Amino acid sequence: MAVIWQQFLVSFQFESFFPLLAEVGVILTLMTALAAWNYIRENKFWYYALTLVYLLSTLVVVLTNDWFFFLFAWEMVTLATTFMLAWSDWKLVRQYFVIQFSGSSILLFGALAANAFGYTEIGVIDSVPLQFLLIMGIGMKSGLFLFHFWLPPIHSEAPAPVSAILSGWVVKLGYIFLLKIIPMETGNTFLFLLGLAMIIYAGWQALRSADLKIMLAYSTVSQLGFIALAIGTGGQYAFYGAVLHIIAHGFAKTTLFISSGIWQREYGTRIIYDFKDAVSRRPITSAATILSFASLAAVVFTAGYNSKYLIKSAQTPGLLTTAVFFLLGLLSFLYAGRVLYWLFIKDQDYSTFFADLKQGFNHYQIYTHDILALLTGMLGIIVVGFWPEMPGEILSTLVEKDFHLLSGLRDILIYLGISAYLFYNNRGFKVEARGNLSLENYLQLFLNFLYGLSRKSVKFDTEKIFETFFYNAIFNASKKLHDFVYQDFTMQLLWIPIFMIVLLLWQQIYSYF
Amino acid sequence: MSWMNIELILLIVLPAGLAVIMYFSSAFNQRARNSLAVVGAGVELYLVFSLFIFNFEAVKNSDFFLQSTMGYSDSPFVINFAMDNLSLLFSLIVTAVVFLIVIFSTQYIRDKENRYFALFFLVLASIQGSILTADLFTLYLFIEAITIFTTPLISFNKTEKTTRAAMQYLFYGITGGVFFFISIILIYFNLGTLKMAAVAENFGLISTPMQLTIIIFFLLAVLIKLGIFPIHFWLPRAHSACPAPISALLSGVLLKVYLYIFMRLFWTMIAFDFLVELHLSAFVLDLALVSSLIGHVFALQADELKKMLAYSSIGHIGMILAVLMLNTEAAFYGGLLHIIAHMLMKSGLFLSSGYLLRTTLSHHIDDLKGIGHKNRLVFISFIIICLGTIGMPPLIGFVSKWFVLLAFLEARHYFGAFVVGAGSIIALIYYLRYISQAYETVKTESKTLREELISLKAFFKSTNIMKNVIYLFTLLIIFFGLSYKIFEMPINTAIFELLNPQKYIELVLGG
Amino acid sequence: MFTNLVFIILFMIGFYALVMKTNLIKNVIGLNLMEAAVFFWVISFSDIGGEVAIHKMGEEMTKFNDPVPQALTLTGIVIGASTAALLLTLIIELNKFSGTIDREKIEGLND
Amino acid sequence: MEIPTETQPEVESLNKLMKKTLISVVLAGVAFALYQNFSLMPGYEGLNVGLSNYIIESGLKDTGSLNLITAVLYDYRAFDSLGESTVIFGAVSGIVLILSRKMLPVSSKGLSFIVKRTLGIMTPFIALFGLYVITHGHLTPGGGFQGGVILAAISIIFSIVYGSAFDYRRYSPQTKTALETGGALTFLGLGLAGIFMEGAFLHNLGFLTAETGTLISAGSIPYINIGVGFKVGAGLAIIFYSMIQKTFEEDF
Repeated sequence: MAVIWQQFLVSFQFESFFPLLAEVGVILTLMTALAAWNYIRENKFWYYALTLVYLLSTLVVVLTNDWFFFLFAWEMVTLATTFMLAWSDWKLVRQYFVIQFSGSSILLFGALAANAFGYTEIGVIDSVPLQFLLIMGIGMKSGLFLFHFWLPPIHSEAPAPVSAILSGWVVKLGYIFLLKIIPMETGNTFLFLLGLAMIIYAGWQALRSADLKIMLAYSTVSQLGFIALAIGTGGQYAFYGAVLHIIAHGFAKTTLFISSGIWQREYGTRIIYDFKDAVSRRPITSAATILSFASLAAVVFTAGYNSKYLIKSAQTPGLLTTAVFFLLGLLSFLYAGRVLYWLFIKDQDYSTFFADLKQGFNHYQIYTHDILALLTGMLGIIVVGFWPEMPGEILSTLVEKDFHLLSGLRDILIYLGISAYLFYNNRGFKVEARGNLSLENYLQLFLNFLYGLSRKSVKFDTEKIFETFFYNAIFNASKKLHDFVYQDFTMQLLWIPIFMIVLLLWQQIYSYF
Repeated sequence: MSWMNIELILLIVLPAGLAVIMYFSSAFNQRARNSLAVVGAGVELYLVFSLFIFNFEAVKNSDFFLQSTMGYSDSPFVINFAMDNLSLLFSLIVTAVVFLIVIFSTQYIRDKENRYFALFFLVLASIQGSILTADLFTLYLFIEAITIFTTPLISFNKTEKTTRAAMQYLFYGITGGVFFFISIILIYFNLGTLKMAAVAENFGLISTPMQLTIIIFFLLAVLIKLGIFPIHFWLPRAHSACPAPISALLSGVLLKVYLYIFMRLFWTMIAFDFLVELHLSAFVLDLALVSSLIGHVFALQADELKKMLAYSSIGHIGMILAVLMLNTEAAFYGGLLHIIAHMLMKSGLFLSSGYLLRTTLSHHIDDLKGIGHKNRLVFISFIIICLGTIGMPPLIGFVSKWFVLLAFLEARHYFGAFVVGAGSIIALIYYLRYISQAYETVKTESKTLREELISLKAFFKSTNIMKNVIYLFTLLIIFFGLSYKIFEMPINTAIFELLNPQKYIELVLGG
Repeated sequence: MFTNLVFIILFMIGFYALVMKTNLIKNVIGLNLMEAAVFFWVISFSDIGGEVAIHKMGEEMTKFNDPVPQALTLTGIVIGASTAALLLTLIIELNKFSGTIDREKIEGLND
Repeated sequence: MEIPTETQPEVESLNKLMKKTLISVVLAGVAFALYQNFSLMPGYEGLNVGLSNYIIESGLKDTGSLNLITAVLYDYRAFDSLGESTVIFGAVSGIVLILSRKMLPVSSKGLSFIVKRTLGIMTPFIALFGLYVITHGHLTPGGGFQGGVILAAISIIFSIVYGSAFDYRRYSPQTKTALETGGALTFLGLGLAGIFMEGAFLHNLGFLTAETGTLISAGSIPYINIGVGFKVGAGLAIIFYSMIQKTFEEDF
């Protein structure tokens, strides 16, 4: 016992930027804990117990360099967050658990393979196939492209503080792991391409969603794409950019999800077209929302600008790079700006603004805990935005880095112009709110597609489609196999002599092969 | 002469004598009979444990060896009992789990207890005998005895289903026994001895085709008893038909005893090199892996809770057998650890399923609706143990599966690693099916979780004994999961025993 | 070799009755026939043309048949008898439930 | 898709034929494989191998039993025999467990008067023969198991000739159970006595040995024989009577 404890303590690694990331993780968890104080009404004790378990195990995941404790702690993270989903719906628990468990199985396999090939500690892995295996392993857990399908439904259906935890920090654990194993000098081209695909695809989806939480979930995937791209690029500044972006996006997305919970309680809806008088009802939440979206859209003097600038500057300079990054920035600006446009500008009446503000009418009570959480998030965004080198000695080289704030300002102004033009001419990209986004629906689409290949589409019972896929389909297959093996009793007994023949004549049979 | 190691005989004779007393205990009152049963099993546990404690230094240095000879110690064919580290490990864990099962069944079995306990203790005696014996024919006798004693226990509930299950169990069991007998007789005719150690010394003298025949009949016999794929048909029925403690005994304990016999036969008695030379080891390895996969797949479609658990036993046993067939030190470590883990987990699962199913109409999945709300804490224990079998971290199942996987990867056997991983995923799906069914209905608010936790204070209340045994299993699984290093020393010494059969042979023949 | 041949023929008849016949009693007979074949083989194989291994008072015997296989066979027979009795008991019980001893007509024997 | 009903029996019989062919082929294969393996068995050299030699040479001296098979069964490998009787004990209790009925068999018809009287004269002689086989197990062919079976046969003949109720009135099941357990406990007691007197479980008790060839020779072997004889006889009788029991619902 003592030995394993010692091993556990020794495995901690306080080098590089991981202590910084661990600190940020603690701050974010505290933010969600504050926000949950009034959001979670029943079984509060169990919620906070799970949060504690989650907090301790994330620290281990970030800091340890022992494969065993790493996987162990990550499973604990998964378990804790899985059961947190129970405050919303047990169905989510089931789905999330199945998905996370299949993800960790791949990861476990990858980790064992790495272990078997001589990487006894978590560290830089040079072998490209192993890198690929491990990227696939974290793919399901961290929502890499093509494995991200579960992320929007589950992150949007979860209770707001849990969404904040999941979207703000849990999905980033995979990228922190990648920071440890991908060599800084070379990067990984595959990861780069994945990241690019994620940014574009999920950004487009975020632009097309009317539901605030679904939009946030898609934007998470899109922003994770920047991190993947940065790690895939390789190079010192790209890695710094990735770290900074993990922090920046962590603060922004945690704040946004917490405030989305507040908006939901305030208006009773998540559709962004229905929000009226937002600023006068809840000024601080509005400010937090605006600031966080600004960070997502990489406005200067927010955290998001610095990180994205670092990522951009790490690329090989050229016209193509400039153009591509300009467009990527435009995409994030568009989807962030669109929400702000609908929330605060379009169809809003500011004529009685100050009177309303003074009167302070609001549907959902303003709690100090919530405000504290939001202020922490805003503080984080502003601090990282003004002093990217601030946190300790780790990123100290960034002091010398020139962030070209003026060109950033110029870009923002251009984006603002373009988006204003687009919004006013296209009625603010108003799209119909999609029906409930869920894994069942995906499954139905997929099955319809398969059926459509052969004949016309069939109506499925969407209620049961998830069960159908995960249970009945598999069960029927196994039932068929079972019925095939289980013929009548005669045949069952006949296996004994057949087995006997095979064994008795094994030498002859073996010599044939 | 051999007064010193009389414990070895006592370990076998004590439960047998207790069985005779139990048989005539219909005049006793409930309490006296139950306490007698618990005390008897406790004394058995104390005996084994004292052997472990008093010889701790010897066990640690891998020179622990006890031997008891019956009758003429100078004659070459006398029956003797021997205990080395491997037997000690198995004897210890088996007795400990059986002790808990006895406590559970004192409350669970409500009629014909005298016959039940008589047969139960006879099974215990035969298990101890087959673990301790160093003589082939006595081993055969004990294996047959286990089959005969468990059959009436399987049909204990006396319905059509249980009778059918017991009948099939017996058909397969006897066939296996006949094969075992053939093998023993062939050995006797070739070598003129029945002592395992003497056989081990001279096995190379037999001609190769004869070796093959002997090994094959042993393999057939043991594989039938283990329920490996093409001849597994009896296992799910038998293990699901009987009362819960007997299911736990069969699935949790007996299958491991057969694994022990397998190890004794193919590592101590017949050196494993013979299996490799005859190309049989690879065949058995692949067969066990296929069996493991198929066991898990069949568990998916099982609509009865206990049948599902029985099928998952097939999966786990196949995996353990496969990993043992790798014949490396890491493989033995993973295999033995998983034997211990699976023994605890499957016994716990069957016991808790027995507790849960007492109030339902049938064992069918449709009738399990809402049992999670009715028996909250018990069902939570059930879920925890399920997670253990799947391989969730803080539990012992994870640790053992981890070492099994490591062993497969170290041997570069990727199919095995795949089967272990796939088995976990499939297990997750079939356990979730039952768990979600258990929470299907809207909960009826009777007791809050806090109240139930407070009621844990009444731990030693006799009304709670069944629940407490289940909680104890859960706690053990969590505890050993965190501190699996406890088993490191006993397992390593047992591995030493497996890899150096020469020591056993010399000590048996020399003493 | 004649002994082997007889053993295998008996064993196979037993096996055939066990696997092919649907009457459960015949299956038990088949199983016992298998056992009997093995016992027959053991006894006849260990027969080297000597006397039964019983000393006669006042006579000096030199050539005995090996008594150990006989003793082992005796044990085997007793176990076989116990198992056969148990099986027959179960068949009686099954007959009470389903009214037949034809295993094709007993439902649920196959799943 | 539906198969016409007329062809169904044909299909079924065809299936059956296929199955039969398959089984025959498989069994022929097993026979072939077995023959191939067993024909390679070397001839049995018998007495030249160590173990048997020892019994022939010193069996009589060690145990004092003329019958060397009995010597092996009840002395050298007495533990096996103890296990065996435990197996019978377990099988009996299992069968009683499975077949326990409240009703006793009531059938007092039996066979004709002549058979009944004849059997009345015969019974003591059968019992005598059984007891002889049991007690002379160490001197002549026979022993506890064989004699016990003869004793059980008396009980079975009674139920056939006098009707199944007869034997119950003479010897109640409790008596038989007591006899059976008494036999087992005799065996166990002699084994434990071996520990205390000679230092090993089931060791032959030397002080009981008289001159070789007499009835009271061979140490504890005759006593074990008696115990086993009663045990087996009572056990088999219990099994038989459990099997012929019927309930009210069934006609008899």
